[in-house]
This record gives sequence, C-alpha cells and structure tokens, in this order.
Amino acid sequence: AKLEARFQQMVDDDIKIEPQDWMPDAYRKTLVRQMSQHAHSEVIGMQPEGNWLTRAPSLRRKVILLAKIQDEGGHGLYIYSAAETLGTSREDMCKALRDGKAKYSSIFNYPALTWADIGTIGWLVDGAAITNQVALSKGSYGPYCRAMIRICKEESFHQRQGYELLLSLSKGTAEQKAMLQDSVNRFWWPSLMMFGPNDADSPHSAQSMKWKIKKKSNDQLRQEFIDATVPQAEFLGITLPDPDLKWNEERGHYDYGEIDWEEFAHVIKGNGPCNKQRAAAYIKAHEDGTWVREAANAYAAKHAAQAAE
Amino acid sequence: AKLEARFQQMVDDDIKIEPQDWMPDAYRKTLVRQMSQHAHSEVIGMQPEGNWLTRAPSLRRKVILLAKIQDEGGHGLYIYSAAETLGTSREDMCKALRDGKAKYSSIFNYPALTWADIGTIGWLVDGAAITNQVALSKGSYGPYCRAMIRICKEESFHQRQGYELLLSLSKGTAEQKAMLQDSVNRFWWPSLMMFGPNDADSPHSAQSMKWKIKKKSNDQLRQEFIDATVPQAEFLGITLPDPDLKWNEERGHYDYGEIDWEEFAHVIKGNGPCNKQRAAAYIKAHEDGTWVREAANAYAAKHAAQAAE
Amino acid sequence: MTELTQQQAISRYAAQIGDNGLIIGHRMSEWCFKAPTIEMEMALMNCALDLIGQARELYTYAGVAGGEGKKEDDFAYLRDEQDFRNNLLAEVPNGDWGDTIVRLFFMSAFNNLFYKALSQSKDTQLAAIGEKSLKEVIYHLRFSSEWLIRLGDGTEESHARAQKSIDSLWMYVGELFTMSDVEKQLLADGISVDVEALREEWEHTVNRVLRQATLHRPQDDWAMLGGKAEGRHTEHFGYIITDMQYMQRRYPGCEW
Amino acid sequence: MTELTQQQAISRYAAQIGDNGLIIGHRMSEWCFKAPTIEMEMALMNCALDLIGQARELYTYAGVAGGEGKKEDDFAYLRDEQDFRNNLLAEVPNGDWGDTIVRLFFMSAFNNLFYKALSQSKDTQLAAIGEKSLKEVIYHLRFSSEWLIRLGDGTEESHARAQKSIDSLWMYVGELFTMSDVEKQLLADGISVDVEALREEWEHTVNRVLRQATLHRPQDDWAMLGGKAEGRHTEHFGYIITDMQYMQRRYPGCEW
Repeated sequence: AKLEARFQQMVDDDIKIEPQDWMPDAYRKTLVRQMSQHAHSEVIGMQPEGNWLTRAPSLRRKVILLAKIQDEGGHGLYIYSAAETLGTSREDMCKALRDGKAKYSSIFNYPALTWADIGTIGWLVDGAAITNQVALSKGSYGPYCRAMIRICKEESFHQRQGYELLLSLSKGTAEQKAMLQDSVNRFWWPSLMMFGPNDADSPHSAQSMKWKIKKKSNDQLRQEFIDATVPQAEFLGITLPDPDLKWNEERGHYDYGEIDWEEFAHVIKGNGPCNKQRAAAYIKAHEDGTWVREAANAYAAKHAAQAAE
Repeated sequence: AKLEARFQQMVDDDIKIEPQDWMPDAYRKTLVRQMSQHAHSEVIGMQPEGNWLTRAPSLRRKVILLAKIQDEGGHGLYIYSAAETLGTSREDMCKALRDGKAKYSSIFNYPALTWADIGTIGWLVDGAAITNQVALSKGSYGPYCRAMIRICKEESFHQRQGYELLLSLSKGTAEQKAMLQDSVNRFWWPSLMMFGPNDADSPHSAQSMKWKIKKKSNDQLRQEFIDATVPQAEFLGITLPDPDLKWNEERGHYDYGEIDWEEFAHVIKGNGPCNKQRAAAYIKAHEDGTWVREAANAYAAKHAAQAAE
Repeated sequence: MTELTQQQAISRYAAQIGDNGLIIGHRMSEWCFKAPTIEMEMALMNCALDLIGQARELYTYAGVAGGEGKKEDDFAYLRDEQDFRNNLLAEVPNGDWGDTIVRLFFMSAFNNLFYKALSQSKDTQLAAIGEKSLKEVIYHLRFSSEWLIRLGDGTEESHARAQKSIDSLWMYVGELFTMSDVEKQLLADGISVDVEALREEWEHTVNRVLRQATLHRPQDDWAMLGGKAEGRHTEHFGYIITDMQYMQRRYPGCEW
Repeated sequence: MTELTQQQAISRYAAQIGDNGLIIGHRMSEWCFKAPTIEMEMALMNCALDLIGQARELYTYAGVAGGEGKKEDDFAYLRDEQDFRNNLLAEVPNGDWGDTIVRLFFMSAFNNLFYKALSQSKDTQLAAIGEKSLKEVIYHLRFSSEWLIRLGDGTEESHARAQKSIDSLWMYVGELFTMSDVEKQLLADGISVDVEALREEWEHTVNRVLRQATLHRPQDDWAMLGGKAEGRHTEHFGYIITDMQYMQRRYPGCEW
C-alpha cells in the first residue's frame, strides 16, 4: 500500500513511470493489454492497405503506400518493444492475437473496397488514432509515451498524405468524387467508434484516468476529433453521413448524432465484415513462415555454438 | 509367329483389332504410349486455355471456352478408357505423366499470352490435331479408331469456333489485328512441329505404318495441314511467318520453309517455355486433391461394406 | 431509393439474380486444371457453364426490361463493383474442394427453391428462365450434396475439413434470405420471389444432407450482409473484376 | 528493328531497366502482410520501395529522352504486356520465402554489378541513377545473401527448399546476361552496360554465397529468354498488369 501510494504520487506529479519502478499489477496488466492491442492494430492495419498495393493507380501513390505500410511495421515493432519492458514477450502477445485472445482496433475489420478508402483510412482512421495518441503521449508510462511521441510524428505525415489523396479525388471527375463520398460514408461512423464507448458506458476509464494511462475521456477525444475533422470535410466538399452534425455555438463544439453501439459491439464480438478474414490471413502468414523462422533459429544456434567453441 | 502373321493379315485386310485379339507386345506398347500421350495432351491442353477463362472478353466467348475445356476433359477420359482396353490403368498412365515419364503434345508448352491465342489454339492447334486424328481414325486398333471418330467431330467444332474468334479480331481495330498477327506468328511453327520429325528422321514410323497405327507419314500430314490452312490465313488477312511459303503449281502443294528442329528437340527435352509450369500445375492439382480422393474412396469402401452385410 | 417503374425494377431484379450466376460461375471456372480428378473438373466446368449461361439470359432480359439498350456484356464488363448485387456467398474465394462444395451446396439448395418459385412468376420471361434454370440447378444440388456426404462421411481429415468449410461459410447464408428493395417492390405484383419464405425448406434440405454427411449445422450467429442490398462486397470482389473486365476496360468498345 | 536515334534508344534502354524494377518491386509488394515476421515484411517492403523508386526515375528519364512527353505513369500503366522488357526472372510468382529470396539474390547480385557499371555510363543521367541505385541494391544483396545462407545452412527442410528454389529459378538466370538490341546499339557509345561481361563476376558472387549456404549451383542447362529481347512473357505476367493497370484502364485520364 505504501508502494502504491508512492506510485500514485509519482503519477500525480507527472513523473514518468519507468520499467524498473514498482507498479500495481493491474496497471501493468492494463498497459500490456492496451499497448499490445495498439501494436497489433499497426500490424493488422496493413491488411486493408495491402489490399490496394498492387492496384494503386499511380507510381507515386504506390510508393507512398509502401512507405506507409513499412512505417506501420516499424510502429508495431516499436510498441511491442515498449510493451516488452513490462515483462511480456512479443511472442506471447502475438500468440494471444493468433489465438483470438488479444484484440486490435475494430476499424480494421472494415474492408478497403476502393482506392478512396486508402485516403480515408489515412485521413479519418489515422486522424482518430493521432487524437488518441497525442493524449497517450502525455500518459504516465515512460516507454509508451516516448513511443507515442515518435509515432505521432509519422502518423501526422500519413494523415496529411491520406487527406491529400482525397483532395486529388475531390478535384477529379464525378466518378472520383462519388468514390470519395462513398468511402467517407462507410468510414465515418466506424472512425468515431475508434474512441470507444460513451464515457457513461466505459467502466474501466476512471481507473485508467487516475493512473494517467488515459489522459482524456473517450467522449472528449471523440469531440476533439470531430471538431478538427468537420472543416476538413467541408474543404473536400463532401457530406459527412450524419444529419445531426452541426455547429453548436453555445458549446463551441459540433453536435453529432447517436452512434450505433450495437454495430460497435457486434464488430468487437468478432462479427465485423473482415474479422475472420483478418485473423485467417494473420495466422496463415505465421504458419507459412514457420519453416523460415525455424531455419533462422537453427542457423543462429549453430553459429552461436561454433562461436562459443 | 503364326499369331503374328494372322495379326498382320487382319491389319492388312483392314479388320480392326479388338482388345480380346492377340497382338504383338510392341504393337500394344506403341499404342499405349501413343494413346496415353494423346489423352494427356487433352488434359494438359486445358492449362493454356484455362489461363484465359477468367479474362475472356465477352460472356459468349467465356461460355464457349468453358464448353471447349469440358469437351477436352471428356476426350481425355474417352481416350484413357480406350487405352485401358490394352491393359494399362489410367492411374498408371497418369502417374507416368506426373513422374515425367510420359509425354504430351509439346505445343502445350507454349504459353497462351493473349486472348488471340485462344483462337489460334482452336484454329491451328486443333486443326493440326484433327489432321492427325482423321488419319488415326482409320487405324487398326478398334477402340482407338472409334474414339477418334467421335473426338474429331467435336474438335472440328472447336476449330471452327477458334477460327471464328480470329475472324472477329480480323474485322476489329488495328490493335485487335495486331494481336491476331502476333499470335499466329508465335503458334505457326510450333503447330507444324506437332506432326513430328521429318519422315527421314522418324525411325519408328515404318513399323507404325505397317501396323496401321499410323496411316500417313508425318510429312504427308503436315503438307495436308498446310495446304488446308494457308487459304484460311489469307481469308483472315494475316501473314504466315514463313517467307518460303508459296504455292508450288507443279507439286500441287504449298512449299514451306525449314522447321527449326533444334527448337523442337529442345522443347521435347523439357525446355519449352512452359514445360515446368505445366508439370508443376498438374502435380499440384493431384497433390491438393489427395485428401478428396481418399475421402471418396473411404466413403465408397464403407458403403460397399455396408451394402454387402 | 426512389421508387422505380416496374420495368426498371424488373431489370434490376433480373440483373441481381444474374450477378449470382456470373460470380459463382466465375469462381468455379477458376478451378480449371486444379480439381482433384478430371471428372470433378468437368463437373465444375459444367456448373460454371450453367451458371454463366443463366446470367447471360438474365442480363439480356435485364437489358430489354431496362429499356436503355444494354446488352449482356454491359452488365458483366462495364459495371463497377458496387453495381453488382450478388450474394456475398458467391464471391468468397474457392478455398479447398470442401469450401467449394459447401458453397455450391448452400447456393444450389437455395437456387433449387428459388428457381422453382421464380418459375411461377407473373413475369413470363422470368418464369421461363426459372423453369429452364431449375433443371440445371437440380443437378448442381445433387452433385454438391453427394460430395458433401462423401467428404463428411469419408476420412477423418475430410470430415474435419468439411465441417470447417461449413462453419466458415455459414455467416454468408443469412443474406440469401433477405429481401432487397426491388424484391420487395416486385413482390406485391407476384413477380419476385419471397426469399424469406424459402428459409424453412432450405433448412430442411440442408439438415437432411448434413445429417447424412455426419456433419453438424452451426449455430445461427449473425449474417454478413451487404452485397445484395447495397453492392457492398468483400475485399475479394475487386480482384474478380480486375481479371474479368480487364480486356473490356483496356480495349473499350471492341467486338470479340 | 529499324535503327533508333540515340535518344530513342536511350529512352528504350531506361524503360527496360525500369521495367525490371517495377515488376520485381510489384512482386515484393505482394508479400504485404504475408511474410514470416514483421521484420522480414518490412525488409521486403523496403526493397519494393527502392525498386519501384528506381523504376520511377528511369521511366521519367525515358520519357524525357523519348521526346514524346511521356510520364512515368504512362510507362507503368498504359503500355501492354509486350511493351514491358523486364527479365522473366522479375515476373515469376513469389512462391515461398525461399523462392522470393533466391530471386532477389540472383537479381541483386546482377544489379550490384549492373548499376556499378551503369554509374560509369557516358550518359550522365543514367550514370547518376546508377550511382544512386547502387547503394540500395547493395543492401538488397546483403539481405538476400544472408537469408539464403540461413536457409541453406538452417534446417534440413529449409536446405531442401532453398535448393529447390535455386534449381527452379536457374533457367531464368541466363537472360540477365543477354544483350537486347538497344543495349547493343548503345554499347559502342559507352552508354549501355555490357551485361555479357558481368557474368563471370556474378558467378563468383553466387558461388561464394552458395558455398557458404551449403547449397550447390545447378548445371547450366538452358536459359529461358523472351522478356527482355521481345517482350514475350510468361503466362504469369498478364495477371500482374490486370491488377496493376486496372484503375488506369477503368478511369482513363484521371489524376490520382
């Protein structure tokens, strides 16, 4: 209890918790869950984007997308490393994902059906992620904060590229504009869901806030995201698919419609359009690669033994 | 020797040899080799055509191609059955193909690179095959002759469809015409090679002729094919890629240039553009299907046992 | 959706039915030279032939009813992904022989009832297509049922694989029995089939075959929707049309 | 072939080199979310990035030299199959990790020598591209060599697989060292690289790595030719361009 008090004091004083510091088990567990989920999201998020790599309509865009996917791999590795400082191995975290025990952001259970989706994922999905991550970068756990700071920079870059892709469509033909609008129609609500349940329905949030794992509530972050995004949508000349969306002079924020939490629960539960596909692809890559990883291990062991002689 | 004399007498008298009749071992062996090769050709021949099934440019053509491929499967089965009357099982013949011991027509080691190739395969490849098969249908072994008669009818239909496909191209845009000409450029010489080496270099032919396994020599058949095909090429408005090709008033036939027998030997030896690909696809289908065939066998055995109780 | 004229609705309806045939036929055709035996390959090519043949008739009629002079190939080759209204079940990848058989079985059990009902349509053209297609579909149902029984009651491996195929494709079943807007619109006039009403008999058929195959029917969990009602497909669909339409897109307006 | 002006020849030459980069880069990009580890995936994405990047520079220069106002995307998206002059090695399917590594190794061992030589080209633009690309290619060579050694000297299975990959891809090696017409034309002016002359050193590199990997070099049997000299590809190539070009073919003339 004394340790716990000291821990909380550090948190309250905005002193970063470092791996060697004492921390409550629940704090550690919450962080591992959240960080591994975050890392998994980077990895699974490659799937919808990878779906358009071979069909990217210009070389410039193809190369941007390749670089983005590469960055995401890097983010995944970086966050796994940060999470490993809490005593759980990357292999354990990945095994939990393969076994369906760990989660990743539900947004990646929606399909990337058109080229416009690549832009929308950059603009809305990365945009929502950044809103989250900026808050997370001010959290209490040192390694995670530092990862977030670094990642946010690259994500902002991706977000701008996504927006710029959509801008090209918005200046294009009627078909391109329709493709853009359709994509935003499909991704708008799922993006808002990325911030999680309403505060009233978010039971774990209070503790996370106290520990400064979370610095802002789900609804706060969601509102920030909406406020930042609506003007960008206007600039693109598109309609966001929410008839209740309008500026509230009094609040100084945009009001928005009720989120379909049933759909949210549905997708979380495993019944999104792509949950099974994403899991299957992830597991297949792992299984197809078994012989390769075994070879690398055997080689390393052999040569470590030789070096020791 | 008496049996052999009687056998030869039957052949000479154009009495068909039937499965229960005595026949020389070499006759049997030659026929099994030739018939299984013929059946294998029907099966492997699906590969270049299958390459364009999903990309056929009109529904009508797609359906025609599907039907053709289905017919080829039927031909394969029919010839395997006829060959089985000689005491070799289809499974043994197919195993020989998988093991690289049996051959199929080398023409299928050339790739189908454009849609025009589907027409050219029908026109030239099936055309050459028919020329052969008409002669074979007058051969000495009853089951093979009957198979040939039936197959020739369908093949003629395919050949007309192939020609008609090319006719559409010949009436089309400059790009379509170029596609047609390019395809014929690639398939002309390999089609001529389908008749086998020049008579002078065809050591086994004499015995086969005596046994009426072959009724006409390679060069005779090749000449027939050329004579029939050149006017069709003219009607298509294309050039056949042989500067020496011209009507010889005196012979009453077309003269033609020297065939590149080195290429022929090369492809036969296994070094055509697609030999490895064809073999690999054939073997993969077999291996992927093992569990399915095993299931069917297990089911049949189970229910045969139950029926017997 | 704004209300369509009856002819427009019939056009959409015919195209929607045709889309199922074309897309599943396309998938079957991908089996060319990859099936476990020649006989099985021929059977699949034959199914593909039937299904694409059905699509051709339906598209042709859709063109006539639509009154815009569209031909069969316009429907197959010049529409975009979201214009196709097939059931998602038709478009998922072939997977192994078990997946292919289960998909064909689910779809054929449906088509069998569907075309039987369509042959009673007040629209004589649709009724005629229904009647003709029914004969073909009965064969598909028999072929796929027999194979499903063989796999289920075959070896341990084939049993496990077949069960896995059933489990993984089950989420696409529900969409078969949903009514699209045009279906609802045409129902009152006795033109379209009430597909919701087909489920019970479909279950009956499926349960009977599964029982014989010693396989079990999954729990109804949820149904993945989107293709039929909104043209919202799986990520797999895009690759179907890149292949299928490439020639027409590359060489616009050519005759082949 | 009618003699080209030097500028036309340079344009073709640059495009031909670029084709190798684009097509092998495309193949690598197909590994996205399919590699055995994230690190390996990132390495492949990185190679793809380099190789497609090289293609972009070469196409851009090809457009300038060609004098017809062609842009990089015109080369990638608006040419037909037979216009692409990549080595066939670049286009064969990825296969397993072993096939992918062997292909990259063969190609990178070649590119390493090729770009070194190109950086000495009398054409300053090509020389600059060669110099820049060389740095990237050295990394590809190291990455693929290290992996080949690991696979060859890893487990029994990986050894057998790696050997099989080498054996099956060997027939595409010879084409790397053949001279196309434009290469011959530009050789006298010191613009193009004499690729025939690179073989000996290539063998040297390959033999050294194979030895370390405990793998054996296949007999030289024959070389499959066609892509580079005539644009005659494998049956696999068509599927690459249906995917790659679909958007541009579907939406002609759009900016993206």
